[in-house]
Amino acid sequence: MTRFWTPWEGRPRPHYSGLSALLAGLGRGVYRVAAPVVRHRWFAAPVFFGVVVLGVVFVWLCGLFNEAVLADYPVLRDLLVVTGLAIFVSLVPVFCIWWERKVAGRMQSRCGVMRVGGWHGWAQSPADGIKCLTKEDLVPDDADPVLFRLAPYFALTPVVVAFVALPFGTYWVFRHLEVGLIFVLGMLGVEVVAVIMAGWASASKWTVFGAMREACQMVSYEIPLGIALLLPVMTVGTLNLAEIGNAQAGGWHTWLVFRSPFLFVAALVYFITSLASCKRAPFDLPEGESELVGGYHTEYSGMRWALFFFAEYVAMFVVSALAVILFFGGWNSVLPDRWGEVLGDGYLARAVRGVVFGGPLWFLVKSFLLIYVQMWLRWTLPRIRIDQVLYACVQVMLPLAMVLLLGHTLWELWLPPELIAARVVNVILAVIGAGLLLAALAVIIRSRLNARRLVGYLAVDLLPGA
Amino acid sequence: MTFEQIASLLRERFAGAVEEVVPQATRPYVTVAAERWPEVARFLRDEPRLKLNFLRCVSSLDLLAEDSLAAVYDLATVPDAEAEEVLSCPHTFAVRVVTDRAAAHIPSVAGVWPAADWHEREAFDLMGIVFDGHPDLRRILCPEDWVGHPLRKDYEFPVEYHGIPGTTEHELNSPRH
Amino acid sequence: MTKRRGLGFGAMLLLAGGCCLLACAAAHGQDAAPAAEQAAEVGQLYDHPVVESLLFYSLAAATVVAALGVCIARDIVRMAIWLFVTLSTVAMLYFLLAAPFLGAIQLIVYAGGTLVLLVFGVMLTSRSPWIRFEVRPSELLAAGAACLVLLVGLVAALLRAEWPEAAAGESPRVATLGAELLTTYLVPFEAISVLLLVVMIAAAYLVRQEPKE
Amino acid sequence: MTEISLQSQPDLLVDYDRGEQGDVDTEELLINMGPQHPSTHGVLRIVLRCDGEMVLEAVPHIGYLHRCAEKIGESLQPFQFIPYTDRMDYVAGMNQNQGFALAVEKLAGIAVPPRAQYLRVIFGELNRIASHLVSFGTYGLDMGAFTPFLYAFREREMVLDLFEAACGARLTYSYLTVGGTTHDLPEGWVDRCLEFCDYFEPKIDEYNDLLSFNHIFVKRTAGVGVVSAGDAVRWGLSGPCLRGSGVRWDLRKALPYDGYERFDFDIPIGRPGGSDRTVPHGVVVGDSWCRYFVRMEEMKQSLRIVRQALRDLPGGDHIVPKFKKNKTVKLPDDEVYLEVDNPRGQVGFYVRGDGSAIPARVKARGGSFCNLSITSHVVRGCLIADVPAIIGSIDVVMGEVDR
Repeated sequence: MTRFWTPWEGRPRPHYSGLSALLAGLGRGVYRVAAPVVRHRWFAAPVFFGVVVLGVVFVWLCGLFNEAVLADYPVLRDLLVVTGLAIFVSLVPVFCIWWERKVAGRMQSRCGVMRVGGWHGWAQSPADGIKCLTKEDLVPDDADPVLFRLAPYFALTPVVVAFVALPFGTYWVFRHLEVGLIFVLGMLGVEVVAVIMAGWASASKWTVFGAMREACQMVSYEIPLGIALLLPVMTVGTLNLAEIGNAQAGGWHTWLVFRSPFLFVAALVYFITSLASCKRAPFDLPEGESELVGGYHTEYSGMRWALFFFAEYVAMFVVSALAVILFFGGWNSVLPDRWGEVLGDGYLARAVRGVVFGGPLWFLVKSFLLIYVQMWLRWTLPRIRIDQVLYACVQVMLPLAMVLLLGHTLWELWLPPELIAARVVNVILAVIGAGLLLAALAVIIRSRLNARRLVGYLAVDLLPGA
Repeated sequence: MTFEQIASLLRERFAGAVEEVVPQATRPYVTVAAERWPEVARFLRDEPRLKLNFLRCVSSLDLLAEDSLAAVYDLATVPDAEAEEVLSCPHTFAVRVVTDRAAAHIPSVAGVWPAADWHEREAFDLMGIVFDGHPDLRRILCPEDWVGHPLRKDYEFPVEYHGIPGTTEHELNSPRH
Repeated sequence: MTKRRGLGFGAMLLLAGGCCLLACAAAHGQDAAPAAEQAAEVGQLYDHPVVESLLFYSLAAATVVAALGVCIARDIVRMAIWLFVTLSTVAMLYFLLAAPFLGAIQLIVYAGGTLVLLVFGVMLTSRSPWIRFEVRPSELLAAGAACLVLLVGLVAALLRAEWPEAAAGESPRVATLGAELLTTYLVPFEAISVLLLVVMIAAAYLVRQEPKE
Repeated sequence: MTEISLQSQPDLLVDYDRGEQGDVDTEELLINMGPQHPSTHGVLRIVLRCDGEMVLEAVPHIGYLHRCAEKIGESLQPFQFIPYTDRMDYVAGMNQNQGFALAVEKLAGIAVPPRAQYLRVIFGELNRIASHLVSFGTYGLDMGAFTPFLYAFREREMVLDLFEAACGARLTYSYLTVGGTTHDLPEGWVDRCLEFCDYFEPKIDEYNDLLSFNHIFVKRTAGVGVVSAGDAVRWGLSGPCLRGSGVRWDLRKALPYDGYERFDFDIPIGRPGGSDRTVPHGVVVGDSWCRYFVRMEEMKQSLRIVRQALRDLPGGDHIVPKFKKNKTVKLPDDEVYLEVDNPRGQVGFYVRGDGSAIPARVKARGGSFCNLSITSHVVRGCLIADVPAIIGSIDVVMGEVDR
């Protein structure tokens, strides 16, 4: 790795005293020891895979520990799970930010992040985090001091708290909330208040526009979102997300998305309105940077802005996790759970079943696949106008959602699952779903195989001595 | 229509207005009296045989020798809906309007060609020709409270503007090339 | 304005703590779902009377303070945020009273929906986007008197009421709630839905503008 | 600064009477889409008086990039003034040089050798492609699509490298000077240029699929900022803005200069929606989409011209031999006004000589200067999100507006 910053020998060394001198010395020491190791070419890859292996082992150990010990120490279990969730929730935005920049690079025929920290710039997000921490976060003079400082926390906290009800596995859930789905929706609604507060408190006209747009958008997408979520709830009959996940344990064809054509379309309606709810892709009007300079977070800088940025990515994960649980079979894998019982209940068997027949790993893979689609949309589609958002959500999505709801209720009443016709439709939809997936895979492989190398350089080679 | 035909048409239509016809110049032009210029302009645009509906440019000119300022209007015919048939050969035409240097007043043609709106504001801003009847005669390029009109030959550079020095002291005492 | 350091961080802790309280209260409220049998014992720590009363009084106090904040705040949006805090603490109280469905609905409908509409309306119609309400002393006096009268009436009613023994039985599951709604209380349910329909149509009619020529 | 003076053009500015509309009398905001704004393509400031999202009145303020190049023109010889013409429209420098060089040659009566004319046509058209690529990329950015910008600049780099190989500069070339071009082509340049043309031809269709026919892009631009043919002519619009309104007027065809009559190419103009396969429904002649799509098709025509010019590029010297050593030229006591079709509009140079080698008056008419004057008329009544759409479609470069 070439050195990009050659230290200037004679530069004035900052003078530290007391504790900060100690810390500075410690920091310099760690840097001197770690720098060559971190920059070594073969450092990042083993670390990356080592972390993944360690993660899997840790998850496995937690499973054992949970059965053996935690059953009778609920408070200890809660504490452990909360710390686990906190770590996971802080890792998701860090990974997603790095991943989005790589995906954007790939789609714009460039490399994306390559330099910071060695292999493919894996340390870019932590570096950005530290930069945001040390950057000065200004408060505009005539901004509302209390609300301006409070807004980022109002944005991040509810989205993090929504993880309480998200089931990562059969018993991988913090609380079996009987009203899990509505609780998560309520939390997503609170985030809107934070955006309005931020826009209003920054005392600049652009941010007020951003806040007004967010309010318009929220009013329009909330109802179709709610109705689209009613369909799976009605099919399974409960609001408890864990039960909805268990109901789809019978393998690929039992996923709710293939249960009836109405649910198939409801998944799409939900996905589009969820884009609007976390202000992504064509619906990113509240922070439309080309018109509103920066939208609601124009006046924010430093860590406050980073909190808004984190909240957006965590909201992306929560929204796609909800879609995965309700429509795409949550933590269940493609293979039905019954085949897993063959392996029995031994520790190793449970581990294998946890990986092959449905566990947290499947839940994460599916969620990140949906996040990839959101990123894909962001880097291809332009932004739509506010009246088009209202038209799309209220005059197109709302009637469509209502028709789906009515259709699905009639479907459930007249075509219960045991009827042949329902089963046939189910299989047809499953085949369509499989076809779509395979087609996508084929396109990816084909483009990988004959990715034409960019046309080599043209004229400059021509100069004498080039 | 060639330049001579248009010039003769103008002369017999506006006897007194056309002061001078200069066909031998690289780009021939006609000089029109300032007070009758909007009338001639409207005729040039509406005459079915001419249909000069496209104002290409308004160039302001400082004729220090004759102690006068001039505005040169370059016109052309562009075949939009009304002027489709005229275009046997796309013709252009130029008119110069001369005015006294001290009290430079030329009636504005922003009503005839809205394109003239910004051009005349620029001529007013840089050369100081006041266009009477212009909807919104303000400076367009220089700041609103700028003193003097830069493009005049006898324009002396300001020493400073709101505390910003006009020239560096190196330039003040070093010989100008 | 004195620079209040660390206010934001303190607010975050308060908010996070509030939400965790909300979640634990939610767990406390509902009984063991059949799927996860070991959830039952989880509740026993929070059933402890001291913890329960501590939760209740803190939430009640928070609601009162927030409600006061709504009246006293001068800036429109601060008033809205105090309203938001009031509504969410009321939602927490519902969770505490073993009514998770009502708590969640309160969060979505009031804290998320109505509040946004209120702030949205304020943003568009206020004379200047940062309007300040000046409370005149005479208004304060009148309001104080009215509150006093109400308080006396309330306290009197509270003292004379006899509280039924806390029903320790099965808290209503959402499914039973749904069934109940469409069987025993069908008539009021349909009446209210018709009323809402009428209101919506009237609102749409009032707001419509003749299409400009 | 004085208070913002809202101009009161009696006939241009219809004031919206708030009362009789009968809606809630909401608060009007006065917003500065100020000199520093991500989508005003340079230092353009537009003061918007808007009610909620709807813009009631827009007043553009220009002059932030004014360097008074015309005053400098009165103290420099023509060949010394060429670098200043580069800085006017810094995205299409070659076309500006060509304009000024032609004006001075017509005034002084200089005949340019045929090879120089061919070189000017080739470099003019290549610069048109580079300039349209910039406008395509930044227009995607204004609409919120980030990706087209990077594709556009990947192709533009190749054009800039061709220029660098020929004249050593990548932005301000001063390559086409009075009497011809400063350098001749390095050997092997012609096949490199042909290779670029073959590579670039399919890319334009790729961009059309990526952005032009993207449903959201069409919804954001079709029917937005409509300029009728009559208005376009009355306000002095030129170039893609004029042709986008359906007026078939291109100086390269109407008043050919530098041998453009030798090449056969056609002039794309704005077509109404649904008229043929390539125009989506909902598109109105003269709207932002038409202006944008005229530029995409002009890139194809420029490729055709470059190929024809490269095919029959004659030998001989690239500049009038006299100018190789001594570049001063005597300007007669006469005046000339000559316009060239720049990617953004017609760039005109009025040069008045007074017998000496230094011109008495040099006036530059920028294409964007007139195109921008129509914004206050067009932007009224649209949404704030449409303002960047309209400015982006007019494709303004402030160097040319302020000079």
